[in-house]
Amino acid sequence: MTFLSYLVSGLSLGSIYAIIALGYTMVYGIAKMLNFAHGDVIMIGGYMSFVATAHLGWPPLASVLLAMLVCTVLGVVIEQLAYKPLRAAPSLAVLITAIGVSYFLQNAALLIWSSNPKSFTSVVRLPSLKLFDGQLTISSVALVTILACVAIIIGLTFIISKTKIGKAMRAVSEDKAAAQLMGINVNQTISVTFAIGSALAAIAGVLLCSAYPILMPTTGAMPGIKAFTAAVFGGIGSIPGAFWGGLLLGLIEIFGKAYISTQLSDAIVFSILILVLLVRPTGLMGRKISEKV
Amino acid sequence: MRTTRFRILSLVLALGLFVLAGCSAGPTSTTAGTTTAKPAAAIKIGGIGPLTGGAAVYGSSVANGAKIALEEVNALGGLQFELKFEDDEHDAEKSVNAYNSLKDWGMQILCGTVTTTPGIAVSAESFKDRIFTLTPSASSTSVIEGKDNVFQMCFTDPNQGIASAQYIAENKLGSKIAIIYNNADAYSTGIYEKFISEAAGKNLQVVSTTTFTDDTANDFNVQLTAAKNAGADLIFLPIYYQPASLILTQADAMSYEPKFFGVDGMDGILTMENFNTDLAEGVMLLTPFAADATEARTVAFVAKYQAAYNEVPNQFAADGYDCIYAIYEACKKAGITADMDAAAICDKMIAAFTAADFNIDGLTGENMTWAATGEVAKAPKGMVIEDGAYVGMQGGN
Amino acid sequence: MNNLAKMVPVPSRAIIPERDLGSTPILEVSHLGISFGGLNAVEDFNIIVGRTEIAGLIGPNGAGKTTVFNLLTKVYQPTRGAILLDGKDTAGMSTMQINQAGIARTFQNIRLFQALSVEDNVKIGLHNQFKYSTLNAILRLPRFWDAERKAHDQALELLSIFNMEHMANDTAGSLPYGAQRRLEIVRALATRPSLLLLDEPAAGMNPSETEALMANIIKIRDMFQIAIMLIEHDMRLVMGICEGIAVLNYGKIIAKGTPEEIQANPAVIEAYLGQKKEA
Amino acid sequence: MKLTKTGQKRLVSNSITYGMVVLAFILVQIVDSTGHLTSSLRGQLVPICAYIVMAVSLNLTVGVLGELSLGHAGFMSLGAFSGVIVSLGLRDMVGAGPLRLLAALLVGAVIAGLFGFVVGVPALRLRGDYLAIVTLAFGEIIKNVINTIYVGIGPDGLRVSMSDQASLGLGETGTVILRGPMGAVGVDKLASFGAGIILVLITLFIVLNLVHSRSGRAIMAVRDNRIAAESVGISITRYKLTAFIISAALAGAAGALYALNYSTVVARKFDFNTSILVLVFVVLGGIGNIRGSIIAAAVLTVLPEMLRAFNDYRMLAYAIILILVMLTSNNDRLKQLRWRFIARFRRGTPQQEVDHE
Repeated sequence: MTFLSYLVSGLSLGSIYAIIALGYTMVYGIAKMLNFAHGDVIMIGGYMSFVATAHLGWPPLASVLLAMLVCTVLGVVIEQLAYKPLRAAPSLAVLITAIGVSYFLQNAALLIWSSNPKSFTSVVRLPSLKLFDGQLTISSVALVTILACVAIIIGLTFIISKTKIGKAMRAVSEDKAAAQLMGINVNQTISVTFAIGSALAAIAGVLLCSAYPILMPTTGAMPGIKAFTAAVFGGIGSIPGAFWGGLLLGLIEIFGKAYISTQLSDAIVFSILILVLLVRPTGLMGRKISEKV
Repeated sequence: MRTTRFRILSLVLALGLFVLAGCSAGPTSTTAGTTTAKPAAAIKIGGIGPLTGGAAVYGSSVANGAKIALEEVNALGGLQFELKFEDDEHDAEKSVNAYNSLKDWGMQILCGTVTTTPGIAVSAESFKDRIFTLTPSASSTSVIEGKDNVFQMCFTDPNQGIASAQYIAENKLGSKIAIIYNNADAYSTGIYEKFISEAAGKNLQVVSTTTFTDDTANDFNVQLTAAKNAGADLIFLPIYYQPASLILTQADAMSYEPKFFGVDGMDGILTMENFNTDLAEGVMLLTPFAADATEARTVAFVAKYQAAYNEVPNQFAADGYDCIYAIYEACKKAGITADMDAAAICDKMIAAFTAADFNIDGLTGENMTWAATGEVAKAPKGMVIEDGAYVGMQGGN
Repeated sequence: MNNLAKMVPVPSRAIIPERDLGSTPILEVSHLGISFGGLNAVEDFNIIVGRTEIAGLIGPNGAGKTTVFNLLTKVYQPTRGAILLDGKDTAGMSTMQINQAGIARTFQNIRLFQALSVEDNVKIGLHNQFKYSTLNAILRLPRFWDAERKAHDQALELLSIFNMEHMANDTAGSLPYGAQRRLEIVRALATRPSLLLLDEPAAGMNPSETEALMANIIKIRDMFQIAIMLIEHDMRLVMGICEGIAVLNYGKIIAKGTPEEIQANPAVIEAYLGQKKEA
Repeated sequence: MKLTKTGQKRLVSNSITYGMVVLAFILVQIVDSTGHLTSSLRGQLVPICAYIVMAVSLNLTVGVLGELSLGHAGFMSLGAFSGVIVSLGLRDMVGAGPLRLLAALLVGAVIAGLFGFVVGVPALRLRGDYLAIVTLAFGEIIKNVINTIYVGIGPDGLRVSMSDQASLGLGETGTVILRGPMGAVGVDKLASFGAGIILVLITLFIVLNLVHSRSGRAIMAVRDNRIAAESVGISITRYKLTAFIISAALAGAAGALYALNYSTVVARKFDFNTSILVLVFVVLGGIGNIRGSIIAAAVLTVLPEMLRAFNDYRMLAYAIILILVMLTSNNDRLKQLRWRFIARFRRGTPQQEVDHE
């Protein structure tokens, strides 16, 4: 029974990591950049939903939509202002810029919403699910999170494989120059990717704050790093990789805490990550890098 | 690329110099970090604490509380103070930088630092420089150890750990105790260590000890399940209120209802914006300050604070407020004037603080006195949360 | 030129036996093969190269010529077959060990150390000729100075083969295309190989440059007394200097022989004509 | 030895680099002796030196070896804590501060170098972002583990525990050096600006000499073209490891210098953000450009202090400056403008401005 409850916690935490990791991995797959500001977009999404429900009295679903809208716009604006001019620049330059954007968002949030933590009211307002005569309690947020994650991965897979923009995304991620020759608008495709990634970040932000209801300007930082880890774990650039990487990371974190040590849970998570990468150098689902000689 | 970066660097340098020029030319006291610059004869008090980063809430609260006290004191028309509060991002290096920058400004008395690790680094410097230091909330004994010029406004961590264990034992609050603490935090670990050694002497049975770090402070299901499985009927939380609020929420979600016992870091949980105070029902804590106490001094402070910052003050704000008053009283007693140098002030202030007849009534305690070690003596109040408000616990001292 | 005399005696062409039939061949490859994802890229590749032979490997695009080079230098580990270098089995060797054992190569798409100077590129080729430890380097002990001086002299000597000494301080990436190809050959030579593999050395060169290259390839063989195997599309070069030629199509050798024999071979003609039709 | 043209240029360039550091030291001494040095700047001198060593050593990994490391602070941490343990452990035996500092720096470097080897052997098999994530993970593991370690000196030598202070069993006479999350407390402030400058010079000596040697060329060959490097008989693993270990060891020395400048040091200080901070120095100073790293580390350490006048907007301003600098330095139109500007002054040698990145 305890095991099952850990399993649910792990899946729920893992689902959040997975949704964030999807944003990382999509942007990486297409723009070949590590968007370290992604975690902070999550935080902005959380604040938006918070402001809508707690200050404006909006219903939960409307607040989620507002968060998605704001984050989408924010993601595209960041891309246009900060990343687009650097398309030809070395990747480290883009990385540093992304870190600059991350600092900017955190400190802007600090000025707007102050450093006082806000208590987030869960957008899922259903009672917990009680199983086995109440021995196992599953919170509704955990269930919604897991379901949302599965829905997102299905939806995303559909978009990528079936729609026109999805095909454009795949083409751009394979070969930017060739895609351009085939008449694909590369800049637009990258913008759309940022938009989708940021909308996902908003959902992740709302779910993160619903499951762990505390909101601070630094809320997104650590989940951001963990999700980045998850994305690499699964094989960066791969969408199913981000999904499985996120889930596994969440499970390892919870089970590591439960059965090995709460003190060393981070060390356990990261050690397993290193071990996995040693066995599979490009992550669980990553494509093998082959060099043309 | 070589030459490229050079131009860039000169650009950065130029920007930096521009900023520097801007700061020396413009008035330094118009921005938020500095208040109430009196034209003449003001004693310069420096403040240091985190205003940005993850610990910003503590620093901002102290700064805000101190500012309110400063305005009140200056309005009395006697001694005049000027306060400059610098950010240290809860980092020892940045804190020493802030301290040095305050020295350049001409700081005569230091009200800082807010957090422990920077406090240890800075108090070593202020001890060497002979600048009187009163920390509002850096609670580790290492901050004051071996430094005659450093005093604390808050309890030391060991004190809290011992007091909590005694309180729980004397009032028979729980038979099986679980502890969840932050093993990456000096404050939390400090209290935990003393609690556990004191608990052994008091025959308290600790059945589960689990930890978390700042990086894993979101999911507490494992810790709570461990406590529940061990049959704990009381969970001791020597942690700050943000993770505590998560623990309460998650315990509720898993229908686990032990007693929760917190320390002063727990204060603030009721006033956290949008927090469902029902979850904190029955939570006990030892704290020197409660924002909804009915005593006149607190009521006035809370009203002023809310008017100025649109937030309910927490214990840190109260500590900051009390610090300024303690400094004010000591200055009056020691006959300190703005033209004295920091070292002279330091000796007089030490004498004043340790004098037998020096005691302060503040927001965080009545009749506070200081030992030569720098430790404060005041009584922690046992509080229990009932109907979303603190109520004094029966049997409390 | 007098510097060169120190390195190796320059023999006259006359003393080089036609296919040095008397001594053990430098390279003996038998039944070499590799599969990528079930597809046989190279199959049953057999070849023998004499100690001072200039051998040609030709064939239509995609025939697997570069794959053979990658197999010989262990960039790919062969799935089947054996490679004997100077009579010794090379199984289990890495690219690095192969080079130390005596095979050096150039690349079809030039792989120079673009950001470094021409001289440094050659010195990197001399890596295993003038050794000293990292500690020697950091502390600048006498051994460092001694080895660096020798490496410098030797690098300039090698560059002089192609009259490139004056470019020593230029950045490799800034050289014209042809010079980059020549630099790659110099770098490979610096490793003191007994077998030099040249992957399309004349690609992108005009006829007069190719002419000079042909002379230089022979000069290198004569000077260093080594075997050279080259992949090339320029038939004038191949037929002009190669003593033995192997023709590859779809990963298999379809013909072997002297230039004259190859030119007359109907299978070769068909392979080339067939390819032309497709193109 | 007769110098070649490249050799001469190198000598001049290296002399400028060394000279710059020595000059900065002399300048600070002069300003200090006339009483014009602000406390703020004086307080930052040692951390600046430590960050310069960090930046130069990370540049060895990122610029010269061409591998992205996001866990450089982990090595700094190892150096810091082993340095502190050594300096406190020797307190009763060795009286002289400089000697203890030297011992701390050496042990810090050796321990960090050792871990550089342990991490490097498996990690360097990976490439690009996968290597980066392993270094990141390593930094986090170090932080997490040091947070749970307690070290003390009792009558019978060093004692280590993973649970708590009490379990060290030191008794009355022992001193606790490392207290888990509280870190090391009561550290002697042995570091000085002079020692910092010497460490910077030694670092430069090591890195510059390494780069301009057989080993350095091999490392750069691995960076520029792995397959070509192998094809000329260079051992990829060996030279990757050489660079990585030297880089780690120097970071360890920097960590020891840094830690011995404050009376306390905690593991949390050396987290991901510190690794990123040093990476920012390297990128802004120019990847592979040692002198740029020195300047960037110094300027960007001082900059946030200068920005104190902005108060609440300080870190926001820092973020904006960071973004703007990256945008302007990578803007093609501005670049061309600059080339034209430079060409006017250096007519005749435009090919030297070839951009390698």
